[in-house]
Amino acid sequence: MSAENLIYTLLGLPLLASALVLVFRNHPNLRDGQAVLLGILSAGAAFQLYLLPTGASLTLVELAPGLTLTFTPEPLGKLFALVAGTLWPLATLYTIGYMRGAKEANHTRFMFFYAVAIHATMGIALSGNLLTLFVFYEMLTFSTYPLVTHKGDEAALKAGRVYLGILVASSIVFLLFGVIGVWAIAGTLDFTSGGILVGKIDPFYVPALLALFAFGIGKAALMPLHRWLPAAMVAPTPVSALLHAVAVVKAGVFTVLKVGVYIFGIDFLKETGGSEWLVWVASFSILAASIVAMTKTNLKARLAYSTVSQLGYIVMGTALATPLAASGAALHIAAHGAGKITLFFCAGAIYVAHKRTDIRDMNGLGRTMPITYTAFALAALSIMGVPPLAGAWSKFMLMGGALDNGYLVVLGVLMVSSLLNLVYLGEIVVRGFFATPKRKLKGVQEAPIAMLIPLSITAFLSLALFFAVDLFIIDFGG
Amino acid sequence: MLEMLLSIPGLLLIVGALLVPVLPHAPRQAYMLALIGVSGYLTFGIETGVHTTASLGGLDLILVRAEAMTKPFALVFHIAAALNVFYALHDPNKTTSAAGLAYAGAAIAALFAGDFLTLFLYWELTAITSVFLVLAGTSARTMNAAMRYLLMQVGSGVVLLAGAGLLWRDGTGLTIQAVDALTPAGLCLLLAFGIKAAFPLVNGWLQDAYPEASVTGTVMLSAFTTKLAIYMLALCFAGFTPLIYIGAVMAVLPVFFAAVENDLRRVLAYSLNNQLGFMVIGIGVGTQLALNGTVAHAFASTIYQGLLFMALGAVLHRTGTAKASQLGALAKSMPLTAIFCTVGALSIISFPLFSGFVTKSLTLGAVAKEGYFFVWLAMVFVTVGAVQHIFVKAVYLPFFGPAPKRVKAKEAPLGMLLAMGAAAALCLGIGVYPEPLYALLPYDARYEVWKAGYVLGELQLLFFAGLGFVFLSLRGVYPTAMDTTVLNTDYLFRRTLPRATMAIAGPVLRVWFVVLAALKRSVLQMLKISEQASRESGLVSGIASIGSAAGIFLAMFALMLILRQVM
Amino acid sequence: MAKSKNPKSKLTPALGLRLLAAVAGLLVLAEILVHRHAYFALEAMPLFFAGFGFLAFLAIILGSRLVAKLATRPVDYYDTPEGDA
Amino acid sequence: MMQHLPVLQVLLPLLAAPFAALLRGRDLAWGVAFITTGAAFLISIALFLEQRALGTTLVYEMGNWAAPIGIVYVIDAASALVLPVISGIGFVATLAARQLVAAEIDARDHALFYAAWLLTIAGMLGQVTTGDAFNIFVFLEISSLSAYALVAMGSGRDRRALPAAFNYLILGTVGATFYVIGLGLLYMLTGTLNLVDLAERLPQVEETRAAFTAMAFIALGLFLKMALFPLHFWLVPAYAHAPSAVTALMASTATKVSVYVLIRLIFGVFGVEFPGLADAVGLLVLTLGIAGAFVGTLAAIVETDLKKLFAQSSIAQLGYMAIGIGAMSATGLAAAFLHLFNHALMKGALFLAIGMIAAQAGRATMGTIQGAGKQIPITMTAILFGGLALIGVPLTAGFISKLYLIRALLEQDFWLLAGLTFLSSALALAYVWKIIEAAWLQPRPKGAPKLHETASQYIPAWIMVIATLGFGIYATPLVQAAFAAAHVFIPSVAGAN
Repeated sequence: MSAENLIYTLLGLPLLASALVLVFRNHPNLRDGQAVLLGILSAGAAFQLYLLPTGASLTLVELAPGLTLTFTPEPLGKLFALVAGTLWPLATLYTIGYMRGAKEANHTRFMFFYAVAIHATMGIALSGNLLTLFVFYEMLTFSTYPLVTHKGDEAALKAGRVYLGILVASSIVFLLFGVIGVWAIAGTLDFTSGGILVGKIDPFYVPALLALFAFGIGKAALMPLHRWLPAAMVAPTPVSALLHAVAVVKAGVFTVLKVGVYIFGIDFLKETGGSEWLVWVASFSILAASIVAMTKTNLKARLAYSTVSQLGYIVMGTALATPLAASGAALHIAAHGAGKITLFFCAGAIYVAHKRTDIRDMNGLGRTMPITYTAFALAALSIMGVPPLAGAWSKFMLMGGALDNGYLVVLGVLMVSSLLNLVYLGEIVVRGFFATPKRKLKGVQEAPIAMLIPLSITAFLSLALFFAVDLFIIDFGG
Repeated sequence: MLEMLLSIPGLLLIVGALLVPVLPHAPRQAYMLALIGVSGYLTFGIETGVHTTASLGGLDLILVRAEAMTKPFALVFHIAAALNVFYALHDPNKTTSAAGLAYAGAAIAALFAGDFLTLFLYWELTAITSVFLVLAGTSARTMNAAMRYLLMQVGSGVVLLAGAGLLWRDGTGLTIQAVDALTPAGLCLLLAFGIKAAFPLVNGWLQDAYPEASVTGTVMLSAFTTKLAIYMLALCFAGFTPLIYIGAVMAVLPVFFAAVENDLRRVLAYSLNNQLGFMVIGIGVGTQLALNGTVAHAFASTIYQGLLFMALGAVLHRTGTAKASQLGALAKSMPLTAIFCTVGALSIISFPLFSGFVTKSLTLGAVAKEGYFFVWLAMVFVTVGAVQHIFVKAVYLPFFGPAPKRVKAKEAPLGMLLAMGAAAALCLGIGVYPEPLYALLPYDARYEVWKAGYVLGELQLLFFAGLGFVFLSLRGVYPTAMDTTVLNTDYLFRRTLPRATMAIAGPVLRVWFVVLAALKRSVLQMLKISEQASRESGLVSGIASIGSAAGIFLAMFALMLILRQVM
Repeated sequence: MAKSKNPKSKLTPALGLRLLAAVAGLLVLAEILVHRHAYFALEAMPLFFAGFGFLAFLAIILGSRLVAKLATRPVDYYDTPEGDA
Repeated sequence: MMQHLPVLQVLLPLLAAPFAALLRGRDLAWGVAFITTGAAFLISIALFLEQRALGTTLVYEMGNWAAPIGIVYVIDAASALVLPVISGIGFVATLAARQLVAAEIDARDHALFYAAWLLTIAGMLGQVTTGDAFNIFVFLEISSLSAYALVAMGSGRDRRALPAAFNYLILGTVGATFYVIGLGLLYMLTGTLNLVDLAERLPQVEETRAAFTAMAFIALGLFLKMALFPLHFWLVPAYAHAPSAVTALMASTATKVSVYVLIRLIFGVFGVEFPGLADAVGLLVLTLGIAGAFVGTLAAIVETDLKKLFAQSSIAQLGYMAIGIGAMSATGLAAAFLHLFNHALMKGALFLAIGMIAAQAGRATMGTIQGAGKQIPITMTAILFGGLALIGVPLTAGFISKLYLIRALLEQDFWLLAGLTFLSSALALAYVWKIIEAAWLQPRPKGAPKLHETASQYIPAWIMVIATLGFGIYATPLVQAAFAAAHVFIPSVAGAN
């Protein structure tokens, strides 16, 4: 297929899936089966697109002179599309297992918005300019809201308020201004290698403009705009898994990275020092979120704060403004995606199989759920950056980027962060395998097979990605 | 794939360990021994030089490279691994077996790593596999101790990675070679190795975690991690003088701590620490003789230290305790164990004809030759210390001393006896006929230990130290061990660090909440003002009177005129 | 370090004690026959090792009392509410 | 026929008004209004297309008397852009008026209502087309007087409509008086009232204090008519208490026409180079514009009556147009024109939708719409889209105008001002969010009247919504037209689009 057709395919498959969900709403097996099937197709399409050379572009409409809705897959976007496209079918399969296992209601509505959210994510990944990205960014926010508030009770609605409030407000107040500002200054919004602001803006304003993006992209959960992420954990676990570990937050940091690389330009940021402040903010976010994570005993809350911390890495990769750090950040989108989705899958599996959410109640569960816990351990190691797991490479590259720029403190931050990860993720594994349970557990009691398969695959991906890393390193020049 | 498996030393054990949990007990032990045998055979044939390289992530990695020093370490690691299998014959714990095997494999692979990134991989792998051994312990504190252990081990790896990164930035490349310690990269690497070698201030994990592990776990732990660190220090920092003093401190200090400690496995952990100090001194001296001494000492101490851990482990296994205060007169019920243990003790106090004597003397001689008097004196002092806390406290009293209460015990299981017997034989063998070991050493430098004067001095030292014990015990002032918590450097992150974190985080959080509250207040205030102002009678939106409208008109008219004039 | 009232010779049986003393005596005598090569002046002193071994042992016990005073805490020290790391 | 279109544009509704007044059946009067506004809309479209096609100014000389002696109707790029707004809104509002008026106004008054309605529209169209400054005044008075009457007609349902209308009348008259005083001064100085002629003769007297005073009077009068803060106080009560149909019509058009007239006189007659203009008017308008944007938005945030809420929001939106004018550049003017156009669309949509709720429930407050999202989803969705457009979310028309407004400010390096402008517009999120939350996230209170919607009720609002979205998604021709309009007053610089 040509690149153009692949773009249509990737954007269209989730929409088709969402439509079919409605069509087959009275046939649960058909409804769910088609989503998995289309998901697998999308994974294939994403992979094919990833391997195609860059250069294709697809313009839907011109809003105003020079302002279009355009899709232009470039390496970074293709990588993100690949991540989202690959994890979608797995997450869908998992969702089926979870929703049936946990006996959640409103399955059709859930599946519908799930697919729409993937569509929005694909739109973000493939967007060719900031405007397109913004449109799909907002679409993602709104399409995930019904998922976050799926339970519909008081707590869910309250969390939904925080979710929508922070994401919408930050994007409207800061991000949109940034978008318009860039357009007014540069006359274009197209993602261009080397950036579009060089020579068009007084360097004095660069930090402020960057701030509009860093804090405008609430999905990147840079502290102190992170509150929506833990709040969104009221959602059923499949939502947390795909959306809040992968699609939504990754869309956020992806946007930050893309803006840094293709709007500001790495060299321009480095020259002007416009991103220096962001290095410190990201450092703070990385460490503070980890420390908060240690104080959480609810598994999903802990994972959520861990995500906040990990997102800091990717923002850091942007802020360091070196090609190596940017490559590391891009890789981390994939590496952390595979790792974190596994962790959330496991959290859901634990919930479905044993109805436990508090880490202190999970003593000895590892012996009962060996597959789940092994996957969890692998993913946790990947997040920590231990070889031979995917997270190691991205962390290496970020460290290299920090060294390139002489940010020794950042090196320290990354190191300490690894140790903090170890403390709060390691505890779960150790409790699972070695602590004595309060009540005796009998034999092996794993979650349904539909949940075990995806989490095993994603855990394996964490491992495989380490060895296949050369395929996923994006060269940002320099 | 298979070729790769066989060409990278240790990988066979790591990958092979994956099968261990699924095998039934007896075949499992045989399988593990076979793997170790094959691995040892393959490894021993590796000549000095670079053998296997790979490229990944844009980096050129050296997967297999042997140095002159590699072979003795690889050999003793294999020996230790094999002994561990025997020792654990009675123990059906699959996790410990698999983790132990992989741990040994990782340590062996790390010896052959040619660049710091490859090393980092195995470095972390040793950390992660070994923590399973700690976790196999059964006491209530095991889990926390294991977490602290893992934190230090992984922390060491992280610092190693940072050092590697700094080296890479400096353009020196990632190849493992001599490093200038006084650069940021060098300091990082020194710290990374130092943590695993239990340097002073970062030694806490060793005494903290090793005694918490299971009987078999502790034995496995004692062999690899610290020796690997010594090996790396020797490769990168040979001749870095400050190491001499670091080594001296780490040799001397544990002597006093070991004297207070009641848990005998912890006493052994302290003694392990001061043995490592000897090796670090050797590295710091850095002459060929000193390095030979370090390597030889590492070789011998791995075995005798293992033997001691095995023997006291056997005691723990049979009696359920390893507390000095609760043990005595065990020689009657566990005679073989007592004999083997005594051999280990004689080795560690470097009694002539035992392995410690022929290896430690190399380092001692090198130090003396270079004229470091006080360091030399410290080493002699530590030998007396070993007499006190190993020979007297850990071996003599439990096995031959008075029984505080009736201790009933059976002789150790066969597997343990086999392992201990083999280790004891090696101790004695090396002590009597050290030539094969000397032949393995990296350099040709020799030191004649069998000189009558030298042997005499050593014997005087040991016997009069023994008399010291007799003197004190006759006077009734030889201290009785009691259960206490001995503060160690792990205090730093068990107490100091949490306190410091709270001290910082507390005010930060308070400020943050104050800011948040202020923001919230000001927003509410603003809304209140605008609500008042936009009421029908309010300032900005009310139905203004005609008069006020005229006023505004006039004001604006005036304003325009003024602006016209001013601007 | 509570002193027990009656341990006096309990730690060392009489026979072993005598043996030890005998060997020690022999070793002192041997000093006359055997020449000890020394690197340091102090080392060359007669009966240096014997004296050092004895005194060092006493010093270690003395030092350990200091350690006992300064650095020991109740067994459950780390299990008290301030919490573990 | 074609060449008579400019005059037909005005004459048609003007003549239809008395005709409607004479008809007694209420449907008949509505029918006349409907057909007339429909025709006017078609005419304005035709004029727009013709002007865009020719690219020149179409001049219609009344009775073939050439200017400056005769009165001319002028269709240039600017008026061609504004005419369809007025006639289009007029048409859709008329469509909606059938239901709204039936619900809110005594059946006996319907004929008069539609007469005044048509007069208002005619007056506004006249202000836009005429090329004569005094003629503008005449049309201003025609539209204003009929508008006062229309507002007062809300008294049948809401007694407060009367004081609101009275206030509106007094202040509107004061504004008109200022305007006419300024005009008198100009006539004294130049001896002409034809706009083109005035522009030609003014440079000779531009240094005189009288010329500046004339400009100040004219500007002040029009500030009031366009409800620029702090001369906006007549607007909120008038809009809030007027019949819903009137609110929809007026909110979308009345102030816009004054903005247009202000631009035409200030830039078309005095010109950007006029001494003191940039300082006195530019700076003042910028300051007041931004102040108005904040005051209006904040007031809207705390307001609970939906009509008042969006009336307050209108003050903010007029602030943005003022900022566009105050930027004193072609881009600024284009932004003002764009926002004039777009704001008419979105406010039309909002007030038509709210009108439908108010017509049913008597009033439209936050309480009325609480939980209404499930009962009248289509209407509430229209309000949602209108709100999003007010915020300036991409793919709505509001985004396009915001885009060019910010660009106009950044072109002049007004970073802070751009930031403030953006912030105030983003604050619109607060009141839109308030509505979203009330309508969708809260349950319908027990005992609240059941709201319902039918196609005929929501179609007018949705016509505007679709236009809002349409001009948000495909705005290129509109942007070009807006720049053409701006270039009527400030000639194009090379490279600008």
